[in-house]
Amino acid sequence: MALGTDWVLAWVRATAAVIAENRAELVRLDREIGDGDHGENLDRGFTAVLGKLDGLAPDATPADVLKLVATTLISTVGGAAGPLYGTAYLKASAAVKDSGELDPAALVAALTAARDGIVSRGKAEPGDKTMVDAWTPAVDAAAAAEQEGAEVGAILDAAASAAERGAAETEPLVARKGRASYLGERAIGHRDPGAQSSALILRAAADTAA
Amino acid sequence: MALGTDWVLAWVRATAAVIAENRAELVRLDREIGDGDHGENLDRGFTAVLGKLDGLAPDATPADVLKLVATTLISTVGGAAGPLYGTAYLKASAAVKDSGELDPAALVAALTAARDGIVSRGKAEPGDKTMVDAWTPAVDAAAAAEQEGAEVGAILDAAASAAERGAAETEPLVARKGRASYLGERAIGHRDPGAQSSALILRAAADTAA
Amino acid sequence: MKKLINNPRTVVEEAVSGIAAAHPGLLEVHTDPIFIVRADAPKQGKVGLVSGGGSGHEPLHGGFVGYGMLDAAVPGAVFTSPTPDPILAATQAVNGGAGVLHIVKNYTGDVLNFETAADLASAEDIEVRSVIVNDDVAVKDSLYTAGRRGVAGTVLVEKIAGAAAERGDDLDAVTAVAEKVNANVRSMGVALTAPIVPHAGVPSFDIGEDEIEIGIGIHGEPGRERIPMEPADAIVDRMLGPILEDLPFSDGDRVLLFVNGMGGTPLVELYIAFRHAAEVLTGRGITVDRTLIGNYVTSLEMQGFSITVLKLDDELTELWDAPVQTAALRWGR
Amino acid sequence: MKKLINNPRTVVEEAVSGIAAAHPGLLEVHTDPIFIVRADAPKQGKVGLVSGGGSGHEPLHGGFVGYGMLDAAVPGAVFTSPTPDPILAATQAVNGGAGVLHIVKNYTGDVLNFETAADLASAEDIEVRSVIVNDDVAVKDSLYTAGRRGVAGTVLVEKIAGAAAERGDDLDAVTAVAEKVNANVRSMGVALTAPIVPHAGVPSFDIGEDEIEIGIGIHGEPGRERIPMEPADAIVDRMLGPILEDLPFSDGDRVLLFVNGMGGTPLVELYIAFRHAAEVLTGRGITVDRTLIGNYVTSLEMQGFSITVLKLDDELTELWDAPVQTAALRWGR
Ligand SMILES: Nc1ncnc2c1ncn2[C@@H]1O[C@H](COP(=O)(O)OP(=O)(O)O)[C@@H](O)[C@H]1O
Ligand SMILES: Nc1ncnc2c1ncn2[C@@H]1O[C@H](COP(=O)(O)OP(=O)(O)O)[C@@H](O)[C@H]1O
Ligand SMILES: [Mg+2]
Ligand SMILES: [Mg+2]
Ligand SMILES: [Mg+2]
Ligand SMILES: [Mg+2]
Repeated sequence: MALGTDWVLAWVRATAAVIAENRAELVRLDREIGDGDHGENLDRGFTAVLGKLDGLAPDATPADVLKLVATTLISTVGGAAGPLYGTAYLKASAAVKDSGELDPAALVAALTAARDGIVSRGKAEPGDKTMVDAWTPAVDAAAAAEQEGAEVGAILDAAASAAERGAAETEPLVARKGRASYLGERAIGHRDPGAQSSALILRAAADTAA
Repeated sequence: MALGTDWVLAWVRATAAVIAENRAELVRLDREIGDGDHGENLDRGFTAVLGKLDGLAPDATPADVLKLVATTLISTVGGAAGPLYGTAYLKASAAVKDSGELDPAALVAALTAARDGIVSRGKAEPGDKTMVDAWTPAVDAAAAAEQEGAEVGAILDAAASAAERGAAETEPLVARKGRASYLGERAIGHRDPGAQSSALILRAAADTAA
Repeated sequence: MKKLINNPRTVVEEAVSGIAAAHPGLLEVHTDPIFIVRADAPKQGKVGLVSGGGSGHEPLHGGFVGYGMLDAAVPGAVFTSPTPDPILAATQAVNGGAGVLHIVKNYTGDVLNFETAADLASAEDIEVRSVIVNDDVAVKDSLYTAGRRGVAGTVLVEKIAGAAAERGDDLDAVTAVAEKVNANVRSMGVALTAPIVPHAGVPSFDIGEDEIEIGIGIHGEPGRERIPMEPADAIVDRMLGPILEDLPFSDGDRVLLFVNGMGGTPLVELYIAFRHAAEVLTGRGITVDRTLIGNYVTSLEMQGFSITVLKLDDELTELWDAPVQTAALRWGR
Repeated sequence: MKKLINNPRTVVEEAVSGIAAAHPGLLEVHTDPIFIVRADAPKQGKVGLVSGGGSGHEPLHGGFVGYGMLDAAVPGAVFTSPTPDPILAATQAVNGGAGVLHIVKNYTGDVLNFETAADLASAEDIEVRSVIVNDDVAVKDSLYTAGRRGVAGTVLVEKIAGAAAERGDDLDAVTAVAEKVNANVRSMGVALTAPIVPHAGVPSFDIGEDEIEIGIGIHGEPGRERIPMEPADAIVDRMLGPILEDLPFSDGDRVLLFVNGMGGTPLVELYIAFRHAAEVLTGRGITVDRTLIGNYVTSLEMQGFSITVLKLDDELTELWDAPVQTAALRWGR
């Protein structure tokens, strides 16, 4: 089985819904170790994305949708997360630009490209208490599942579960990138908001592919 | 019996003590219908007065002491109460400038001059919810007592009791002078801080003459 | 109470020493008694301008001492008008032989203390005039009260009279200009929170999380009414109503619109209020010809703002535009 | 939360329209995308200066648009760096053929968004340089963090680089001056209370009635340490220590001392802090040669302040003194 444009659209819609639902929670997490805008910024961005989906051409490819998400997030989110997520979707789009449908390999390529995009822009390493701590285990889990011959649904589920664990595992960490890095030891005990939103986005991907 | 310089000094010292004791209460009253500085201002003023008493000549007359209080209050209290009380003590001093001791007539003359000074500076009428509402009944009661042949102690006691009643009777009034006048009906139910401090000053006079 | 102070009793003394340190060359500070004076005072032949009042309203008045505005400012204790001594000393210090104008906000304490100082100065043959600023339309029934208060309009009186004095107008003319500004300026304020006077240590009034006080004074004295919180535009409408009716301002007028922060309201919010105030005036055919926005007449950390509208003519406009060089208002040099 | 706003979602849009109404002739406001630009932009042959960042820090940056300072300012959502689109549009609008300098405060979001905008502008053959301001000594171990933040020192970079651009320096020279200021300026802040972001509706952090946060950022990000409240002088000592050690500043240096209010602290308190800061510097043999005091880089209604010290030489002093005409900083014209 492979995932087409319909799935990408469904995923983006589900993401917008889950971000809206978790807006206050993401603000709360960012308030604790950042500046309290992460949920607001992403909600503004994905709301703008929803408003643009109707303008897509009927024959839009998965890459087209991902690119629209990328440019819309870049021009509406701001802050650190705007360029980081924007780059992630942009690189994912580029990675699958020739695929009408995403088979397991394309899916893993897209996830890997997204993660690499975030790392190349933000220069964070695993353990720095950023969204990379959700994306890296997610990509690893997705790649492993694909190696084992899993279907797209299972691959995304593996990625989402790993991202959720990764997000939870940011709690004991001291941050070394982003605003939370100014806190030193005081960041300990708080979950990174970007890692949490990343886990939500990947869970939406798995849910819509199930 | 007549009251000499010793009494004036004792009265001034007792006034400083009672104002210091009631500083917070006068601030509270002024906070309710004014700007919350009345107790602080008077305390600063009478503390300054205390510091100057030692500089008085050994043969200072009651008028000399009253004048020292006047000029010190004028130059240290500020606000509305500074010039009003300053004028009161200044006029009282002028009224007794030839008396080595204050007999009942001189005492009533001093109180009357003080009240008239306040009225001439502040233009308040009885019922305007100001210190005049303590001073006018006080002067009337003192004059009546003197007419009936009372001694200085009884005269001052009559004045203090009338001032206390007058202060209490400002509570139901709407203010027409001073900062409380901006409140309109909302001043009702609050005692005027200047009337209250006037009552304290006159009670100190009675106590030290008893 | 959490305040950036050392001791409630030394607030004014330490602050004026900070004013001296922050603005050398522009002004000097005398400490016994306390007043702030232009570095080049007295200017021979120029009318001297002195204002003053309780502290806690900074930059009023010390921030307006300098070329083209005040010659001296006399800060009293926090929210307490100064005593006559420093007013007299300031009057003497700025007397350049052409007389001195006292710019006094209409509060009983300010009026009485400036009155005494003026009497004492006259006794020394210094010619003193006074203008009593009373621009606050929030005070109703002013016949039955201490009268309208002097609030943010005071800045405009000080600027414009200062320019008249700087160009060489004599005492009568400077006084007349000051009175003209006062006659043509109207203000009204609102508070969202209360200020905390250092020695009191508690807010000057209690106000609920959903209430605002319309028509507030600048010392925490209450205003016209306590109402539930409203959107910014509705509050601006409420304030402009009485202001515009009072003079009245009418179609075809040119005005200076001044939105003044009371201290604790973020500038970004003042701009939101300014935007709507300008819209309303324009909608009534009134031209917003000059503008001022910022924290100029404050009430410690109180959140809130006031709107001031001054009807302009050519003379007032020219004097407003004239160069000024003070800590808080500066242009043209 | 009680705020003078109409709707948390329209704060920035309404505020910039207020900025336009309040400062006509000086600047213009574009609304789609939102940026603020000098009325006379682009100036042919002059290097264009663009800065920007989250809103809520007013007058930064829009208040510094005008002659001798910024050519454009790009306000993001409250406490959120702007996206590349308006930065690009502002860059295009001020490009007078001599290139554009981006003045960026060191936050991941600001850096990334300005970076993207610069890439896009370069693709259109506009020469763009960037200077990253990172004056905040409160950030320890900056190798292991996102690095030092850009705080109040940004105003000094903007003023001095703006003067260099105005006198006709080329892009390399203006960039070099901006970097020189950044290399010689150090800041540190303290908070007594927390700001409230409109859309969040609750304070950005919890802080007790007896606590202060030393080394606070300007978005409510926490600082070095939470300590019990202290007298003003002790707080100033705590802040000056790391500032003076860092460059280091030493005996014989001439400096600009800048005490910046974070929004909610009364000016009278800032002067108290200024007084002691000047005393400490003087006591160390450092000459306070230029001064600035006021609310220039704020954090909404947060109570607190920062101290900034810039080591001066003749060039920086001359550029500081050069005429400037903006909404928030003005002299010499
Ligand atoms: N250098 C970085 N690399 C990867 N992710 C980062 C980096 N800096 C910040 N982040 C992520 O961005 C999130 C914060 O996003 P957001 O609140 O929208 O931006 P801002 O910090 O500008 O307010 C953090 O929780 C973190 O996951
Ligand atoms: N015009 C007046 N005549 C008489 N007393 C007045 C007048 N105005 C004010 N007062 C008195 O002064 C008191 C307030 O004094 P104070 O708080 O020291 O001055 P301020 O109002 O300047 O803060 C009032 O309670 C009232 O008794
Ligand atoms: Mg954030
Ligand atoms: Mg009072
Ligand atoms: Mg008072
Ligand atoms: Mg942010």
